[in-house]
Amino acid sequence: MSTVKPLTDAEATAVIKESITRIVPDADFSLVRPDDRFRDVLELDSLDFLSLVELLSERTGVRIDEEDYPELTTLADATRFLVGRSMGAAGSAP
Amino acid sequence: MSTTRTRPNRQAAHRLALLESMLRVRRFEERCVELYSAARIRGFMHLYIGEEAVAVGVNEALTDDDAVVSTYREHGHALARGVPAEAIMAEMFGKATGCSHGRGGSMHLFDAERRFYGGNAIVAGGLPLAAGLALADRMTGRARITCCFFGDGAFAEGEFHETANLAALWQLPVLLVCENNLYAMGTALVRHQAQTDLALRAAGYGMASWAVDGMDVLAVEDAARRAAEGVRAGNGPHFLEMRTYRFRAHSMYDSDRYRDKAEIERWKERDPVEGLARRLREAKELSDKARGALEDRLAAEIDRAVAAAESAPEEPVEDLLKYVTSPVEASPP
Amino acid sequence: MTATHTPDATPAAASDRKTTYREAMREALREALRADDRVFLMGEDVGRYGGCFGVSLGLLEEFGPDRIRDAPLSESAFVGAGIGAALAGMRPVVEIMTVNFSLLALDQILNNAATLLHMSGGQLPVPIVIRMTTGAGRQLAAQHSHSLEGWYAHIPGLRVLAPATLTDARHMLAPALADPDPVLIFEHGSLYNVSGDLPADAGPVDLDHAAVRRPGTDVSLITYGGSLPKALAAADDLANGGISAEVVDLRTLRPLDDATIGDSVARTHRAVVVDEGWRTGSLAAEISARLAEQHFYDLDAPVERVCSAEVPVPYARRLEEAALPQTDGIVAAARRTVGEPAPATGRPG
Amino acid sequence: MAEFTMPSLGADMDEGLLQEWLVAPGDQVRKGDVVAVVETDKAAIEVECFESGTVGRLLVPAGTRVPVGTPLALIEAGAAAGARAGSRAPAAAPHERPEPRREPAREAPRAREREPAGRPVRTAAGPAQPQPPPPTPSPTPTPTEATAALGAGPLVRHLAELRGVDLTTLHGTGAGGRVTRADVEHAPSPHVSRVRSTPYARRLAHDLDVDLTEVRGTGDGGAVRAADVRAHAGKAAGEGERERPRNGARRTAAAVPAADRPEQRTDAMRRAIAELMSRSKREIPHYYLSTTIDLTAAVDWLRRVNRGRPPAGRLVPAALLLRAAALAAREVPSLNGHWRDDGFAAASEVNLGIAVSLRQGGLLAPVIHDADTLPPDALMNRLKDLVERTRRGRLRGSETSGATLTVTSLGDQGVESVYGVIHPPQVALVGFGAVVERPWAAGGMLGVRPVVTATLAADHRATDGAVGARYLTAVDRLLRRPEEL
Repeated sequence: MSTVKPLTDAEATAVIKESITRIVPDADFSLVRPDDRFRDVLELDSLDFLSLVELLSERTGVRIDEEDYPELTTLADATRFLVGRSMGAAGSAP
Repeated sequence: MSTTRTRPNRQAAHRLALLESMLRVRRFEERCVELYSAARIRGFMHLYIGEEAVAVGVNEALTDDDAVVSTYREHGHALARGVPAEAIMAEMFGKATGCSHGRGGSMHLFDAERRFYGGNAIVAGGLPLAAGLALADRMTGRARITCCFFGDGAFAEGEFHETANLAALWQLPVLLVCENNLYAMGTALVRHQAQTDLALRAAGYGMASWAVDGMDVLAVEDAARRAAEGVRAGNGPHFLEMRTYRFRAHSMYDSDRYRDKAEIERWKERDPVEGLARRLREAKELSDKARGALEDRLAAEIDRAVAAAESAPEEPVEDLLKYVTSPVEASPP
Repeated sequence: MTATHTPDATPAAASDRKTTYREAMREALREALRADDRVFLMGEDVGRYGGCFGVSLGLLEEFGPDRIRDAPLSESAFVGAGIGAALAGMRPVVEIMTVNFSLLALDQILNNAATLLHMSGGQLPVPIVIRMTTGAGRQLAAQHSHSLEGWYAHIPGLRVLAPATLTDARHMLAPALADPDPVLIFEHGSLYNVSGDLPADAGPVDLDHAAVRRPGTDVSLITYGGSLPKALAAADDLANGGISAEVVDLRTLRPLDDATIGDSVARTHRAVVVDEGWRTGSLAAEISARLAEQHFYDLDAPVERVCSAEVPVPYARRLEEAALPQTDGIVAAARRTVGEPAPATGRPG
Repeated sequence: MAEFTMPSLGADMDEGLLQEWLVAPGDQVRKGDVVAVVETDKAAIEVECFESGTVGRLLVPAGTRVPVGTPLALIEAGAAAGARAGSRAPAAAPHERPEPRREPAREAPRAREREPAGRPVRTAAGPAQPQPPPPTPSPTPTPTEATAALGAGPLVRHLAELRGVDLTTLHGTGAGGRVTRADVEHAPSPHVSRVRSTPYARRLAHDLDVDLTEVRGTGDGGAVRAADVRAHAGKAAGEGERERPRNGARRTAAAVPAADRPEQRTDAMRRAIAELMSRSKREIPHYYLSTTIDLTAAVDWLRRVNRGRPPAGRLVPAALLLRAAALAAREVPSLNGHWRDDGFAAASEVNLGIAVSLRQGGLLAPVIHDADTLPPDALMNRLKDLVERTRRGRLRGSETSGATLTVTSLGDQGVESVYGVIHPPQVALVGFGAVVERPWAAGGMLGVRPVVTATLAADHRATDGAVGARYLTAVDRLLRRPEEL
């Protein structure tokens, strides 16, 4: 398991957007408001979403279970989730 | 020389047959020399010229049921045994119709049907085989014998002595015929054996052994018959030391530096083929005309063998791996 | 190496019997001698002595001196005689005391047994079975301990077997005798005393196929003969460490069963070849080469070999043990293939 | 002399656009070499030749649309081996050749050493100075000494691009300092050569389209092992997308006029879909069935399986749906096959066409061959790989044809059911809608359960409704016992 570094809101949002861009190269974030369901707006199908989970988990070290998927519905939710999870994991590290 | 004139079965026809058989070997091998020189035959080729009386004479003592194990100088043994000249020539041409389907060449002639077990190019390597063939007959109670040819060189090998002991120990029906041509390749007998009386030494294993004039086919036949009789009678192995000489080099060509030319010429005076022919002529059993007709017949036979070998098909390369293991469904006799 | 790891030591079915490798071999001989008059056993001290390793004990009494035939110390002559007898229609079983002594008969085995069929253009098959003891582990030093079966496996025309289990000891002889061509059977000296249950329902062994003695997923331990128990013990050790080792028993060293070996490695992607022969030019080398030729793209780690040290087998126990493949060495090699270092504490010796 | 012809890359392909030549006259090719890129109505596909030899005349210039079977180039047999040994070297001095592009692209490394003394020879120090590659692959560039030095034909440049080798850093060993195929193959490649990996890992990386340079090796000496590739596999999909613009840009610069390609592709695809769907509706009397399936067991099973797995190893419901669709097709073979010459021919294998929508619009149905033989994990891997490469335009020829039954799933677009149009000559199309929670009565109790609506559009010439019903029933039954899938 890679080490988890606590993320700031800005870092988390950046990671999310970057990851989405790797899946949808021409993703236009000007169309996605923080509380939009970005999966619908950017037309991420289930495979794309799984790729996103992989990327987020890989790049942040945060563990993302299937139960957590609902937390990744909007950019705001996802940011909150990543920040919270990264703090928790880092805090518990020795 | 021989004392066999009084033997009852020495009919003229038989003597003529012996001559024809020896002459076939002689003429066949002379043709082989030409073909080898023309590169039609390749590999090692060891000629029997000068020793024909041994193969032909011994064969007279064998039945079709008996087995023969031979050496790499075995054209004479094979021809005397009845392996067709065509099959031998084709084998030396490496053709599919050869008696070993082109796998053996000059040194490895085989004919299972005639119980001719080769064609063994490891000096003394055939001796244990012969013991085994004889052992099988012994164990199954079959009244047949195995004749094994080998040279004086083999007498220096452990396999000879192991086999002589084993055969005598188990009283195996095997006739051991040592063709003592005085040279193990280029090494003279006196230079490779401490005791050169080979028959005497073989007798030390407790088997009947004696020396024979290997240049006299009638003497050879006579000795072979007596020995084979003893073997068949259950008296265990018999050993015959055939004192003979090869007129040509060990292998196809060698420099013959190890022999005196005068020695070769002396032995040629005792040429087994011409010796018998002379006696038949003197006894008015062979006219010049008959001799000429015989020569013509043999030449035609050999011509046919060469022509057949020339036109025979090659073994296909796709069959390269054939005969390494038996085909799955086949089972040995 | 102890008798505790025998692959046949599975819980016994009602009709299974307790036996030893030696007895299983003897039973196979007895069965063959009873079944076919053409079969006879020949070798040094196979009769009155009962066999150097006791395999033929009691057979003389049942079958008589003609068929349980004591031979003089003339390996070349009696092996050659066996070949001759086979040519003449018999089904000889020739016993050579050890593989080292077989070198005295090498001429007959190579130049005649393996060659006659081919040289004669298919006219002379040689249905002989030659049994001999192989291998080290009993402090017999350098002239009674070598594993030269790999040399024989080099020779086309021969079939080379290495029964490693009770079942194979019991059931390889019949198909070997049914083979029209020469078959060499190598019995590892350390196996004779192995005991276990002989399954009642076992039939003739399929000589064309290797056997997977233990399935696994992470690494294939490919071995035969006396090294099989060591490989199985290694697989146990590895399992304790979470590594699932498959153990492939070659059984037939020639012709090699490429398919079974390859299938195993294609599954596990890693191979350790365990061979008591010397490493250089060994069977292990042959198998490694074939894996490289045929399964290069299946390999997830370099092929490992566990072979004997390149030294004539020494007498002293510690030295001999050090010279031979041992369970720890197999475990370590297997761990290297899966990328795990060996644990600090290993099993002794 | 053999002809390399426009290949048929699909049952419905009548013509193809020769988008790019990857070889030039005089190049040595071996059977199986990729020699050109052909754009069909659906995708750009790298096509291989089936002869070994020397490329002769190119009969059709890049950018031309020709019918299937049209000869595109001549391949002269037999010279490939010899040329590899450098036998052609003496003839290849650039000053004798006004058209370097017509020279063999693949000279043996030592070719220069064999040239007769006194013949002007370009040394590596001379012409192989770092130079930008020729800006376009137009068949007749003006050969300056500098470009001749690089002298890389399209095949060599293609190879270099695949391997990530920068041609300008190579010293050409071909005649006149040309960069040869061997040079590229021997060059340290950031993609391939420098990565220490096991053969199996390399194979796996190729199969999963993973770039080995981006995989962290955990083996001996940092060697990449199969497990490392697998761990990386999911991520690779995303990275492929990231790299696409770069590769795309290079390819565009090197290969086709940049201006109209995407639009052209989209237009062509639209045309193809229009034609195919019109034909379907014109010729095939469709009938439709639907059923709603309780996915409680399937969803539970997926949750259990996915728990503890890293994201890369997880399954999505689509994998199970495909699995069920494939197995049901095996059970009801009269829906799996083709309508040909007024009769139905059942297929012996189940090759599922998977409808994949493209981001820029349009639709492709790449094929998972023998889908019924793949367990869910394998199916999932194939699905990810296929969808990813479909969207990158990197399908292999075999993946664009041979479907025996097509599955479409519009669930991700949020709709509950989809009644599709059959792809001729297939005789059925299976549709899955979104997995949604709905009130559901079972055993007299009402509860909320995840359900999916499965539909079937089938060809009434081949089957009747009862057969279709049997198929959907089978899908239902299979999905209720996911552990047996």
